[in-house]
Amino acid sequence: MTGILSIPTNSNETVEVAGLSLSVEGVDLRFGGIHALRNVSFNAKAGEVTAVIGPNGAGKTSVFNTISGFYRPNAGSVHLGEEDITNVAVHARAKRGLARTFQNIALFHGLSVLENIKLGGHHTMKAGVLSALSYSKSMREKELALRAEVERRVIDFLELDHIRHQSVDVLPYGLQKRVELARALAMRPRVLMLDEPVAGMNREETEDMARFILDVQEEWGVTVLLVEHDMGMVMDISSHVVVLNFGQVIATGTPSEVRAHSQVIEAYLGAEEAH
Amino acid sequence: MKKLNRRQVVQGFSASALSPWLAGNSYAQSSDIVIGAAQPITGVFAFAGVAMNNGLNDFVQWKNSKGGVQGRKLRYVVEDSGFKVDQGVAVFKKIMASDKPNFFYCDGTPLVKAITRDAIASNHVMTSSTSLASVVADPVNVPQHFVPGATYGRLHEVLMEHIKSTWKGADKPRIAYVYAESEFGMDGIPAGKARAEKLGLPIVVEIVTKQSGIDVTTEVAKLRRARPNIVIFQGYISAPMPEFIRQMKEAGIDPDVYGTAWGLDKPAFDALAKLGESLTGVSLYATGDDTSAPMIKEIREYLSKNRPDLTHISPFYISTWFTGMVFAEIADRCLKARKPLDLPNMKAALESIQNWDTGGIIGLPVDYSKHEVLAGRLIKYNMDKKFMEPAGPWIKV
Amino acid sequence: MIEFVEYSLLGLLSGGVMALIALSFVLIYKGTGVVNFAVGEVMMLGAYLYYAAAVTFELPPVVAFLISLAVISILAMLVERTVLRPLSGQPAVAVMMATIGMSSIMHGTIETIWGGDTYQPPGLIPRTPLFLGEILIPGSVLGNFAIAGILIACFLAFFRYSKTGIALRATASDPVTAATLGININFATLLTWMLAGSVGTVAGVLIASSAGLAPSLSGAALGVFAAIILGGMDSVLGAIVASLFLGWLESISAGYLGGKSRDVIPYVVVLLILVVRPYGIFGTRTIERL
Amino acid sequence: MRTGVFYENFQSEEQLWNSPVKRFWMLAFICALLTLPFWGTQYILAMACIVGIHVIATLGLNLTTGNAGLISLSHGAFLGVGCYTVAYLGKLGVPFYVTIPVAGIFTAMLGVIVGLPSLKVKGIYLAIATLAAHFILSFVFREWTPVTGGVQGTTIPRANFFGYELMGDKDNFYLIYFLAIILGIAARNLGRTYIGRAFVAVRDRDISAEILGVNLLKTKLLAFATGAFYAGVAGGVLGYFYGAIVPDYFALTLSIFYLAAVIVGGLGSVLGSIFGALFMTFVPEALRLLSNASSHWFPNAAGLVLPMGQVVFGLLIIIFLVFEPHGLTANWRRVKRYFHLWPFKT
Repeated sequence: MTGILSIPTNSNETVEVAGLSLSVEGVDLRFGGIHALRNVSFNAKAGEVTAVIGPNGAGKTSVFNTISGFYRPNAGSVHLGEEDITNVAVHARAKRGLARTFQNIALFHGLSVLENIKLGGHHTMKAGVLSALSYSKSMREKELALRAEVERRVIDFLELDHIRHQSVDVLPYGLQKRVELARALAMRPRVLMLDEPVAGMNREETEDMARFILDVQEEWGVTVLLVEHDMGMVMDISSHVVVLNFGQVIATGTPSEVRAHSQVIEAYLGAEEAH
Repeated sequence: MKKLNRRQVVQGFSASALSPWLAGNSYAQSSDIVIGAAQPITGVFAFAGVAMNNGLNDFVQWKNSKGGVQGRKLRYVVEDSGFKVDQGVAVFKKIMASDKPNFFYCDGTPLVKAITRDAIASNHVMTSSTSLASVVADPVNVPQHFVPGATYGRLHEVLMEHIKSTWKGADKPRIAYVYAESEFGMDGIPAGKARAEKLGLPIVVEIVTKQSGIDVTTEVAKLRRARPNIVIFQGYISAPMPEFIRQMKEAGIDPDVYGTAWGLDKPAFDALAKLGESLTGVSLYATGDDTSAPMIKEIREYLSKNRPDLTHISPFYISTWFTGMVFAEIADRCLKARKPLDLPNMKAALESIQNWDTGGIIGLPVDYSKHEVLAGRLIKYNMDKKFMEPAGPWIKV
Repeated sequence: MIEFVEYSLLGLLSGGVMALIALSFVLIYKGTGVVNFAVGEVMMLGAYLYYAAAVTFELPPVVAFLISLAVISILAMLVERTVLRPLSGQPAVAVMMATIGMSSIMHGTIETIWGGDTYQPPGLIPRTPLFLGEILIPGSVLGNFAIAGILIACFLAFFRYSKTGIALRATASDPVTAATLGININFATLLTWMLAGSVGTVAGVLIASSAGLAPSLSGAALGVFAAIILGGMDSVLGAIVASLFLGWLESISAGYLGGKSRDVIPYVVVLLILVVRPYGIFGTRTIERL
Repeated sequence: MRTGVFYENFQSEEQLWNSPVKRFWMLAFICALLTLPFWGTQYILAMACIVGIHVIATLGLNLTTGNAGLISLSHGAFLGVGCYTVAYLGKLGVPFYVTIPVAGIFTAMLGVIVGLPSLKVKGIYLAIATLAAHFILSFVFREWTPVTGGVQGTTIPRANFFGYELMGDKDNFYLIYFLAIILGIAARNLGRTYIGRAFVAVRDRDISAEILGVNLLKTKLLAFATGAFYAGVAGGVLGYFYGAIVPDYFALTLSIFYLAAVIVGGLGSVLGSIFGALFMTFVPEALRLLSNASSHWFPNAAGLVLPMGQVVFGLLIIIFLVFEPHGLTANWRRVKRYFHLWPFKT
């Protein structure tokens, strides 16, 4: 529990949430006949940006879903920091600092931008249904604390003030992506998983997003794990790259190392032909 | 365009939602004797409700044409209850507020139970209803209420007496009870069984079906196995009786078929007649075709003038007409004695009714001290004349 | 023992009609994804139309039957066009309520036109009871089962072999691909509704000819939801098997526990099934995607 | 004309009625309501009571189905559970201020059990699971005669407040609307807390919600429990209002009535629940009154006109689904927006 956060009043204090390392070890994932992931292992170092790349259908999102716990691996394990979270309930992983965005935006259309972002803070709330029904003093304080926290740390930071009360489905694509990021940040992430954060964005939006990601990583020391097709961006911001193909890790290393890797080039060219 | 439509539509409905406040109350004249009613003109009992509504309405017209009660006119205020308790209660409250009725007619046991408290509290209304349930024939807990005839229990006792007296067979009759899982089906059964036991009549099987018995194959099989020579149906209007009969005929057994009260109306005896089965049963009242009863003659005359198209007089019609007669009698006795029409007086008046001549609607002198009539009469379907006719004397229990 | 056999037989046989109703439901669900809570009223309306044609207009039963089929199909078509198409893509509750709304409309209309009385429509086929030693299978049960059986067989054949049937199956499993393959989706949807409507009508006429025709008829369809869940909403075979099983179960419980337990026992079973196999015995699990 | 409202801090914005105008109207409305027994006729009073009961029940269903998106066809049966609980305890001499909460809690517990399938199945499968629950409950109502009085039904002794009997509708009116207002505000509160947000999240995309840290098991069961609690309370006051009840009252049509009210009013909105309950109670009543009036001029019109009630009921549902998916609340907002800037912008 990062105590300082829950006291929004002294907002001048900047909070450091130490990023955690995330390691995937020998993960194997099957759907009936399909062998989605074969013995996938990699390690995202604490406080650094790690990218998972690979051609379509390489299994990038499957890796994310396995880490989130949406898929249960047939073999292997997922470690968050020291802890083995392979069998931790899906919703319980948020509390441990595992936050993510989704490839095809998963905002809740019944909620406003602000409420969507607040939902990120769900796991930090504890009041019970009775105080919720009565909106008791403690409940009100908790809600206000949450509001203050997301306003200060997320909404200002991602420059979403002007659309706070809008409903999400009227927002342009780029903004929706940003709201998703905001929601993930509201989860007090220690590991932030971004599934194609700039997919379908124009140059400008992409640069904004890249800037935000780096700021998050630098200011909060959060570990960032991202899946992305935009090679330029990947190479710019990530310190470590994992390349997947047909559900297997074919290369890992620094951007420059990976760029030079023969199998990678082949995989991509092959993929290109396939297109 | 579409938007416009939507607006119009929705606003249209919003407007109609307001109308209960706009709908004006009917005039109230203190001199009238007001009979209020919540009739099931729609819903599952519509077939009965329409007849009941006509019956009570026609009685009021007829009585007024004969000069009313002690020179005071009767006024009938009715609304549809849809045989729903909440709707019925709303109707009751509405009429109580707008017309301060002296009498109120309910659509069944649930409504009677639901309004009893208010009725007693108001202290100015006597109630009756279609219900023949024993729970509402209770001078202590439901003091403001009376049953327009015999309760189901009484009817089944009469039936058992009749069977006992008419059974010709060498060995005892094998009686089967088939009834619906509903108040109408179940209320009279215990009394009937008790009487049967007292008379030494064996009940060989009891079969309960759902009220709307869509599929009763297994039940019939069960009945067939008991090989009854008397089958008593209770709580059905028609279905599933025909299917029971058909399958028993297919199985080559042909018991006598009995019913009671509402189960003896046109739907039932027509359906069974088609199968060559003539229905017999205990009726509350003289049938609409009974020529011996003067009051039935009056009804026929009235109808020939005012409802020439109406050929069959259902027991529901006669029931409410009779209820009207009792209302009028109560009012008459109070007014004769120069007493105001409040609950204690009216209750006393009701209980003072003894050997009252109902013009043959009930063949015996009527005694209302128990808030119900302790008599019934056997009637049987006449295949060639195509109506129910007397099949025995009035029996008192 | 002999009792048990008789009850079992009667149950299984009367399951045939329920299978028809279930089929009518599953057809629509598979074909259009609509959960049709109006299945009972469709059935009832069909029966009333048949009665009107056969008795009021004194047409021969078969002609009357065909007419009622035609009318029901047209109505089904209209409903699909005016109500369900605008609602496509709406949440499940919306579509469900729309069908409930339709059922209410049909019920009201029927009461307005025919009132609450019970009518006795002529049977489609003569009743001939069947004696197996001590066991008697009543004519109605036998006839209903025969017709239901034949009809269902025809449908299965239609879906397996005929070009249209295969097209419908294709549309059901993957509309988009089907469309790209040149199948007219709208036509497929309409056809589905018409087929389902006519199956319902047959069921309605069969039930009415033995149980009599009254507004309570629609209640017969309530039990079918149990069968559908049991078999799996998207499995024709499942619906049939489940219906027969539930028919048997109802009969046994009616025989030994009394008629009032008829409609509760099946649902107890359903709840248990739901806990063990959420998507029914034959149903396909819907795979969640992120 | 109202100018915009400005907030100095989040607190003032997060308030329930966050502008003086809203507070004023709320107050005015409640005053008008509480004085109704003094200006309304006995009939209006009775209708108001019935509406109040429906409002409480609809609020509950709107939490389960409207907010959390869990379709429930056993809501009507839940009212029955509440009603019979009150009847049973009332006969034992337990006062209403105990029986009603107990009825609510007991029904809520039952709701949890009925909600259990919601962990495995969704949408229509869940709807039919709750349908099963409905049939089982109504079977119990009919058969468990010692407690429920069987098909004959049972009676509920009058509510007794320290020796003072709540007899007339006036007393019941205040009981009903006290609860209705409390529970209305409670539902509103729930909606603006993390639990309310979780409900909506589960409705919109439950898998994503889970990954974002929402405990599906807890949330879904909670949605069922709260909905059932409201139903239990509504059933309780229903019992005290009618004083007698039969199992037929809690038919499937009752659940459908409430679903319709939720749809017509507006999914997931407290105001919607109120509008819905009002509308669905008054439209058939209005129809009835109209045909009554008409029957003055042409007798026997009733027999023909009245079954149309069902038709209108069905039409309402469909019309709102097709033309006004957000229910009456949407119209209400339109009206408000209009007056907000009136007379400068029309």
